[in-house]
Amino acid sequence: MIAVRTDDIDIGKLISDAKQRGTGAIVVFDGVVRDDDIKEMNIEAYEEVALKELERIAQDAKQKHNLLSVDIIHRTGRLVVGENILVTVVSAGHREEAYAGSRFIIEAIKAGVPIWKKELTNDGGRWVPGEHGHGAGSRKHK
Amino acid sequence: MIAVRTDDIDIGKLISDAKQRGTGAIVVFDGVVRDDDIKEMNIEAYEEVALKELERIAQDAKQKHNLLSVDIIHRTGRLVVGENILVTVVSAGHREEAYAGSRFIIEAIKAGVPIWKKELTNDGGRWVPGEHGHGAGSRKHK
Amino acid sequence: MNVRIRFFAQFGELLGTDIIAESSSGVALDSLIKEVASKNKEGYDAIFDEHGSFREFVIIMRNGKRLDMADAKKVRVADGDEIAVFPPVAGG
Amino acid sequence: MNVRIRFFAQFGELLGTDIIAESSSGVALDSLIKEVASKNKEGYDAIFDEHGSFREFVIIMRNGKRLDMADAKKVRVADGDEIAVFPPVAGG
Repeated sequence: MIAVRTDDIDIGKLISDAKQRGTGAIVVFDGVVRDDDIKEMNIEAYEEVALKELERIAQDAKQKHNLLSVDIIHRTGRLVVGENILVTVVSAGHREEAYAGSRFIIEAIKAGVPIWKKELTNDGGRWVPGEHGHGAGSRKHK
Repeated sequence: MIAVRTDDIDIGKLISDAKQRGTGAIVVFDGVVRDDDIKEMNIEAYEEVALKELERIAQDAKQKHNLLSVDIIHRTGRLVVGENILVTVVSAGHREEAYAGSRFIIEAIKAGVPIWKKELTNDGGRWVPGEHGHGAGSRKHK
Repeated sequence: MNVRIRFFAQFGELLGTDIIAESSSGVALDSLIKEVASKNKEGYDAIFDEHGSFREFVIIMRNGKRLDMADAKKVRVADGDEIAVFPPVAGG
Repeated sequence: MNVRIRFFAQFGELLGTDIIAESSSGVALDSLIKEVASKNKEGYDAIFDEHGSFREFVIIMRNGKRLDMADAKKVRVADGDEIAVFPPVAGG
């Protein structure tokens, strides 16, 4: 499943469904709202384009890293501390491919999918600067 | 949880429990019985020692990679194709640490925890050679 | 001629997220965005520098495809175009 | 004097997985394993080469601690020791 959506996802079910013929290794990445003195996070997406980009990244990852299956679910809307922001599940024959594919996907998302995060704090909020914002001022790994 | 056991594990629950104060990224590795023309796999462990080694690896991984939590569950006994052999769940503040810690754990397990796998086929079976068996004849990535 | 302009993140907060701009046909992309952004000084200043050029981190998509910013002055919008203007992405 | 000997994987299939060996005190580790392994030629050959030396991939633990194989001839077992003999590990 490739999705940009508000609802959470059952990661256990994604993992079960990722077991295809030939699967020897599954790697899951789960990005979570961290409690950096924030109350909530609001996530905004240019949805139609973000979805297409995620689909393209999934295809690229499959081809480059010999993956058997790829799921990417990016959530939008208001999320509290501890909630899943991004869940990716990849399956492959061997662990090297699964790790490399998983990493490829998250880096590609950070680099080029039109999604933005705003940290909501007691005194308002701030938009999280992108990691790849050449000239975008401060950069911070999320 | 660090365990060497026959029962399967609820990965979804492990992920939920891994969300601690400061968690921004969770990486899960799930090693699965692959259908290499086999019927089943039988996994044997030198249990007391394997458990101690896993506990040591978890501590090392936490320190070296700044992890907030580590779970390692290695299963033993007869497992059919598609079943989980090894599940690791690590949480960290940031994704770099989570990926590096996850990778460190699986490599350490492959290198030094006394566990063996036998592939059961129609014409008997064969013990899977270790990846780190210097002089152990054929080597094969699992 | 109608062009849909979508601003995201801080740009959307300042300028609105989804705007239908009516304009004469053949207008340059940067002029149209400048005109729409002019209704809010803070919004305008977030996107343009003191010389009226796009700030270097601004990203523009036309119908879902990213534009080379060097072309933003040359590109003429067409009826039905969807133009998206946003700061660096920060998903994941 | 009783020493517990545990063989794992193919060694266990050939020689048994858990053996209590009675022996005179002060016996060398390699002699004890050789004696126990002698009951099955295939098992013996899996662990020892034609010169009676441990094959280079064989791993031995004494009470949960891995032995440097160069010491296997020098080490004397003690009452209550647990000796584990196994091929390269393949978990994960």
